[in-house]
Amino acid sequence: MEHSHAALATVHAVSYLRFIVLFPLLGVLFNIFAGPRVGRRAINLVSPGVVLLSFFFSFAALLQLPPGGALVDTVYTWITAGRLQVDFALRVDPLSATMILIVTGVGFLIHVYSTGYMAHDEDVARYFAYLNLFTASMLLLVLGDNLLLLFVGWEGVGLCSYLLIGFWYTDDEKASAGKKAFIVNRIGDAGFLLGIFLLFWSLGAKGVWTLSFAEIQTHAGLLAVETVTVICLLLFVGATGKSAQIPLYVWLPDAMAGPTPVSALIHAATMVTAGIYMIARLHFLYSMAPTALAVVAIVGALTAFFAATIALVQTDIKRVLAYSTVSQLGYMFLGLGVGAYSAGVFHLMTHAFFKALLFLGAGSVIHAMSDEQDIRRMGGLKTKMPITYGTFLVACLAIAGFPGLSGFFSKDLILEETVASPHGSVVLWLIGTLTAGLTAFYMFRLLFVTFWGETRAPHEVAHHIHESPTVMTMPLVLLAVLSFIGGYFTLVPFLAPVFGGHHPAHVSALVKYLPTVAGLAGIGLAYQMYVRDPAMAERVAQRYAAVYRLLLNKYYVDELYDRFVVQPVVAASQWLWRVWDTVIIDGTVNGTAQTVAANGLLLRLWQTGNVQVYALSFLLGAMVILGYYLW
Amino acid sequence: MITPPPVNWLSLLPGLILTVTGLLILFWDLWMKPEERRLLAWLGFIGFVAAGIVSVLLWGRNESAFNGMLALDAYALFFNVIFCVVGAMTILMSVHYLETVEIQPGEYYALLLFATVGMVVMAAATDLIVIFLGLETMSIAVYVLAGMWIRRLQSSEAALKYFLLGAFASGFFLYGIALLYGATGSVQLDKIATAATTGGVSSLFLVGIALLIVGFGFKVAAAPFHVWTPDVYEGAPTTVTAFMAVGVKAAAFAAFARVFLHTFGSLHAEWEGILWVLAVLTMTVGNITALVQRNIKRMLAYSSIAHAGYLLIAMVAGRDLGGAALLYYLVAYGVMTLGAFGVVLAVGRQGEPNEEVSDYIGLGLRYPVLGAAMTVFMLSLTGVPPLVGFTGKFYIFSAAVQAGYIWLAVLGVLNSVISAYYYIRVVVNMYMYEEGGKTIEALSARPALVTAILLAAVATVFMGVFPSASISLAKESFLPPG
Amino acid sequence: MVPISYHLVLSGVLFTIGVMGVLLRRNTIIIFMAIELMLNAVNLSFVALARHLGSLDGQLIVFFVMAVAAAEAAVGLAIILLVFRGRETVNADELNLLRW
Amino acid sequence: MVSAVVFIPLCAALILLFIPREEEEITRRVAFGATVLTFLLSLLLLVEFQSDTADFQFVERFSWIEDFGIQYAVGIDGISLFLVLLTTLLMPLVILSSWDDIHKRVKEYLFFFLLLETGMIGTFVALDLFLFYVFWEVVLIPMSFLIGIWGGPRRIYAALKFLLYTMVGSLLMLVAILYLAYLHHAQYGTVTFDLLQLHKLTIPPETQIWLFAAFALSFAIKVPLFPLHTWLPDAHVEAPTGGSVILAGVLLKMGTYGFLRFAMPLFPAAAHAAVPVIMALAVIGIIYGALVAMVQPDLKKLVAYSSVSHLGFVMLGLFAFNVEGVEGALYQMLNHGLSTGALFFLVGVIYERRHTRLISDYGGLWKQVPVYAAVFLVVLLSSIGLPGLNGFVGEFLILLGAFGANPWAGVLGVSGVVLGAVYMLWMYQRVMFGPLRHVENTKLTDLSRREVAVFVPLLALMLVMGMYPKPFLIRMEKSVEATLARIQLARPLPDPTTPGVERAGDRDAIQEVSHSATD
Repeated sequence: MEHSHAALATVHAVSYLRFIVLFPLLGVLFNIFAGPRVGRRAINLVSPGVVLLSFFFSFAALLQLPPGGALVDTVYTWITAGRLQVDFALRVDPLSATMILIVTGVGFLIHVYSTGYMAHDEDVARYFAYLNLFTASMLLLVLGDNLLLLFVGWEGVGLCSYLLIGFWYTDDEKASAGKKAFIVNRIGDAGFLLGIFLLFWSLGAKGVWTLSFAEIQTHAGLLAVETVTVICLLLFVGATGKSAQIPLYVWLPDAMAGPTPVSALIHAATMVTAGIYMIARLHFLYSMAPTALAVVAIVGALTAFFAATIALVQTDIKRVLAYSTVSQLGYMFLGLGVGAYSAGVFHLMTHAFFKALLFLGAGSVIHAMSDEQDIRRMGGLKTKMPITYGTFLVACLAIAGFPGLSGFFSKDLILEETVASPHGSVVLWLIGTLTAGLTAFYMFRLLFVTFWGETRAPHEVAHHIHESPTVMTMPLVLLAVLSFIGGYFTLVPFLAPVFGGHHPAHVSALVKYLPTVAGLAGIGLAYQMYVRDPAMAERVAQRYAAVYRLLLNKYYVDELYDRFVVQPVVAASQWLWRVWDTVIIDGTVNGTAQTVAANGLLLRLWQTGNVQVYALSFLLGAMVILGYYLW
Repeated sequence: MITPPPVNWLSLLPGLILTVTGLLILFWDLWMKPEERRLLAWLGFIGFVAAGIVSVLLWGRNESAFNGMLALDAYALFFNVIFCVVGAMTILMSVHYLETVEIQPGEYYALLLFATVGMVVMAAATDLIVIFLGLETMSIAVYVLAGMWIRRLQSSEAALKYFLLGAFASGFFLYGIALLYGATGSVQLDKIATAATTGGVSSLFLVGIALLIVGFGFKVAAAPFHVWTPDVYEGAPTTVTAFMAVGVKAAAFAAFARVFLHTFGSLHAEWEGILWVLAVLTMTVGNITALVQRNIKRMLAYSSIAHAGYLLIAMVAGRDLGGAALLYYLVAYGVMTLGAFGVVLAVGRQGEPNEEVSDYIGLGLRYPVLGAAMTVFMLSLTGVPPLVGFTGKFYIFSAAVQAGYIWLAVLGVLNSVISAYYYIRVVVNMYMYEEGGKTIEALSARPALVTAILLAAVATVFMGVFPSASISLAKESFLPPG
Repeated sequence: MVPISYHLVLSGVLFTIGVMGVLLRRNTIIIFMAIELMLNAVNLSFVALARHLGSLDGQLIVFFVMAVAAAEAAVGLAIILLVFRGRETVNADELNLLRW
Repeated sequence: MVSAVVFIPLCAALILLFIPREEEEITRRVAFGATVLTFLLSLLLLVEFQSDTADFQFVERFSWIEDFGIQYAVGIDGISLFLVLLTTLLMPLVILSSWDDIHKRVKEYLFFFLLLETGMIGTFVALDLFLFYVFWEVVLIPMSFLIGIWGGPRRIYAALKFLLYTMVGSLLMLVAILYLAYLHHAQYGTVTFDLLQLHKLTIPPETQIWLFAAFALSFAIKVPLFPLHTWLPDAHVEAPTGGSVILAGVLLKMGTYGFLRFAMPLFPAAAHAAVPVIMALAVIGIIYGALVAMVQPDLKKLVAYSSVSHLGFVMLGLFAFNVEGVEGALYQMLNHGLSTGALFFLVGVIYERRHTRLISDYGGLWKQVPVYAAVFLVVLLSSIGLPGLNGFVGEFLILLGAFGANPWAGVLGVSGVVLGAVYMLWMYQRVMFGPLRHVENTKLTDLSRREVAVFVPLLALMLVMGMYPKPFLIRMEKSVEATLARIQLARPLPDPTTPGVERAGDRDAIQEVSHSATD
């Protein structure tokens, strides 16, 4: 378990960090204005090119990073209002260095892949504009030197995911998936905002008016534990929204409506990891609030298990991977929740590699199967798409935690820390291990059903299945290599200056090896059910029909949300508008006007036209006045 | 030989000029050929202008004449100018109108002049009986004027109603004078004032005041006594209605203010309660009933009742605050209402009189100048800045607030909102409806009427934006106490 | 010497009779006569008060009032005649062309 | 110089009268030229504005009606500077956009707009309460005409409702103004309506309450604050495009400006007492406006209710009584002017082509009119407060300030952020995404050159104000601090029961703020 207060890093002011964010933005401008006119070839060159440039600059920053220190590039003061002073400043320290390398590295590969994947889509300029904008926002998120800039990136990526999910906007269903993603994210962001406010004012109450990470870290001690707990929980709400944890994960499975490379980049490698990065960045707050950490761990573990169970029965290739991502994110939160911040970030990195690979592999399969996504109509692709199959196999082994590959190192590190760290507990470890088994099972189920056996695809689809072009397979291979060797770049020493020193956890052998055994068991079971005895899956499905249907319908969570959240809100607003606004408020307004007019009609009758009536009213008036005086 | 008493002729000069012009018109009319009738109008106009100029020249004098019966002071001269302007404008408006409604011009202009003489006397009178005399000369002349549109039955009915109720009211008024005479031993205003301050206020005195309020209430068309106004205003020829709405009302207020604000100034506590109630009643009845009116003349009648209500607020605000506000608002009200009636005249036609509010549909678009003028008058009557109506109301309400009658001001303000509806409805009809709408005679054929309207419009805007000149005039001319 | 209050009461009674006359009678001419009655009631009170106060003003005022009443009568009857010629009736109830 | 900005539009309006009716092109050019000239002049004001002093600049003062102590006094400070600029910016755009959609009675249309501009600018620069009231009322008439003559089917009802509703409030304010003048007379012997003199009045708290109530009612109707808002949707739906833009863009800000300039500094004790009520109404307004906007079938009504929600935010910021909240509110006023103004222009564009405002009549427009859809998207994102654009800066500061003053207000306010995204995106999807169902939509033409010219300045400003708000905030800082110092001095003893995380920290911050302001 790291002790949280590392010595304050020595800071070097530099001025080139801004270009890391600027290059993708230039790409965006190029695509918007020059894109439609300049033709596909230029776009395919420029868009990945800008991301590559950012990658080189990030790498340069990594090299120039002083040991245990940080690079800060203050561009200009953004907002000054009263006591709030926010600068547009970028910071690179070991944590953000890892993140920008992942984002630009994996991002670049995915950009290259996309040029192939979107080869015959005519709206490619708009696609790459969004993709570049996403990269820029993600880089801003991880490079932001204060909480507000992080939030700017946070919402920026939310916007890009909305745009990219709804990229093929002509289909209503895809457009509403994008809308759903944005709104659920916005709910999370609302919590995030509240966290920022509470942090700002509680620090302010102590006379410290700031939002920048460094100052927060130095003055964190001033805050009461209860306030810090509430702050951490609020920020965690934002994290659940962005990183798709219970209860705000519902948008991720629907986000598969977007193009596959988008899912690979946004919904596997980078955006969904924003929540983890945020908690890692504010680790000093979370370690001050044990209850908050416990909540993070529990939610993480539960989500991991919950999502894994759903993934068991999904038939759409991308949905399986989506739930797998939710589950793996659960693992990362579990890691963070037990105080093993570097383990969590390490798993984040390895996950980025193999999950991106899985998605791109799935993309190339869908591409080959002329947009067929249901695995029950696939099969036997092993021979026809060797490279995709090979890389897919490596990724499956990695995610299943097969010893030697990256997944094994990062996942097991988390599970070990769950037991060893004071914040951890054996129950969480048990859930983690069980989920490891489930993960292995559904990954290899996917592998066997899609690649092994004979093709169940209809004839005209089957006969022109072919391996994807090199521009798509080359990223697959690279990612496979990364997934393979990723495990050996254990980030723990590299991240030590950020999270404080770390002494390796020594645990019993059982704890160390049981997860691997569970993984292998999962693979075996999958092999048995889908290769040795294909009918077995059917039999199991019949025997536990109720459970099967429950899992297939994703525990009916979407329907519940719709019934208990969306419908009541819409009904309430209909009522508010129809009844409250028009009848009650407008009614009173028009009512007063009518009553005055009614009195007018009444008074008008006073003019009967008869002189003597007038004389009478005259007399009455006179008598009243006289009466007043005689008393 | 009885030496004629030293008569201060100067104090009578404006009245004399008017009387002489009236008589001249009557005689000249005898041997005039029908087509030369228009000249009479110009003679009358010159008479009014001359009297007006004389009053201005006499400015600054402060003498009493006919041993205390008449006063030649800024107050009287201020009102003289108002009456002459009103008279002149009425003549301008009626030059063409008389031909359409076949009224004998000769008698018409003479009666106008004699009525104005009555008003001048009322404004200058410092003796109750002289006020009564002025009141009666004016009223009798206006009774006849109201009935001169022989073609139309409503006109004679209006004259009858006005006559009967007028006489009835002056009965009460006279009874009030008698009781006051009994209580104070004199009818001279200054003697009454000293009697009020020195001696105790006997119940006879109070009843006298009450009856005076009733008499003035009728003339000023305050709430319970206003019932005659709509019928008479609708029935009478439009020019006479304008004359009545502005001239007669101003004269009534002149006497009312002189008697109550000066003579009974010290008894303010006695009568301010009654006037408070009267003011609220008048405003509210006037505004609310006007909402539902379809005939524009009747609507303007109720609007004049409502404005009488605002003027009563000025009265309630008392001498030092309300007096000047009253004078200023009278001028403002006069200008706006005359202008409005001018436009009503312009829209009226030989065939159907076009008096329904709905007849104004699409008018603003086809006759932009007329439309703009009417909009200015309507907005000013509502009290929208920067027009004179607003400055007038502002002056009155600030007087009321400073005198401590916050609620009166609030009620006055709410009434303005109600009034906004029916004034703006006319403007809405003129501009916001496209279909339908009547055509009216070419305006070029009626230069005099158009000049009157434009004069009124310019005055409404100018006095609103640069009111300081007229305000200081009003302040100066309101009689310093005693 | 008869106290002044008697005179005032008498003129009050006369005045009220006049007012009642105006309210109750149908014929406009009778109404006008009732108004004249009211004016005379006022004249009575003027004279009584003048004597009571020992000043001549009251007496003098009576003449003004009478003169005015005469003028009013002349004009009033002319108007009533005009109405009659137009409407063949002087009945107050029927004269309600102008209403609400 | 300020008077020039105020009265150039009026002179142009008068000049218009003399141009013959058929010469539409010349009338339009004259009007456009006048508004551009006013805009340039106001830019001059911006350039010469010193941001280091809180008191009024470019003050021009000469007596108007001495008897009442009324002066023609105009001047600008941090608070009113940008509102004037917003007005002078939107006007040329409105006239530019009316080139295409207004073809009947062009002369009157432009006349009323120029009159309106004078009224609006006058309201923002008036330092004399009487002058303020005159301009406040003057604005009503041209606006009612604009709605009444060039509006939609129910235009007359909407125009009359707008006029009478606002008039009730403003006339009650008149009585309060008169009472203030009387108080000044009672305490200092002279009657005056000058704002700075009236600041010196010591008004007992009970009278402050009803005076504040009268002012607050008038401004709340204009804002519009929750229960008094029903005139807004009618007025917006029926008003012509240009009318809606100005109505939403500027007229609503006169209410909030009134609160900040008059109601709060003149009656600080009452303002403090009213904080819970107004904050509650503001929060209700935010949520209510958003919810009702969600279910609107009519595009313009949706944007109208969104204005209710946005202005609810501004009120929340104003009554947080801390520098962040108030500056956020001021900033949000500008943002709302830009984003909602742009939204109404956008609605106007498709309304001119399809003559329907129902969302169901549209669908899948992106494919047909991509440039229009892109502009719509950027404006929409600015309206829901996406970081990087101007909406976010305003909303963030408001919620930050509100949270500091009363955490629960902050929490409920944040829900407005979510609801905002919901109704806007749902509308956007129904209009822009999905297949091209209606055949009429296939004939839609994309933005013309002139229409693009209208949107370019707005979009540019949205981006600049989002990325680099410092120049705006700096200029507001001093005036806001001075006003707040005035309000805080009359702050009742903060009883411990009221939640307010910032109580402790706030007091010392206020002390040094008030020192800087008063010395």
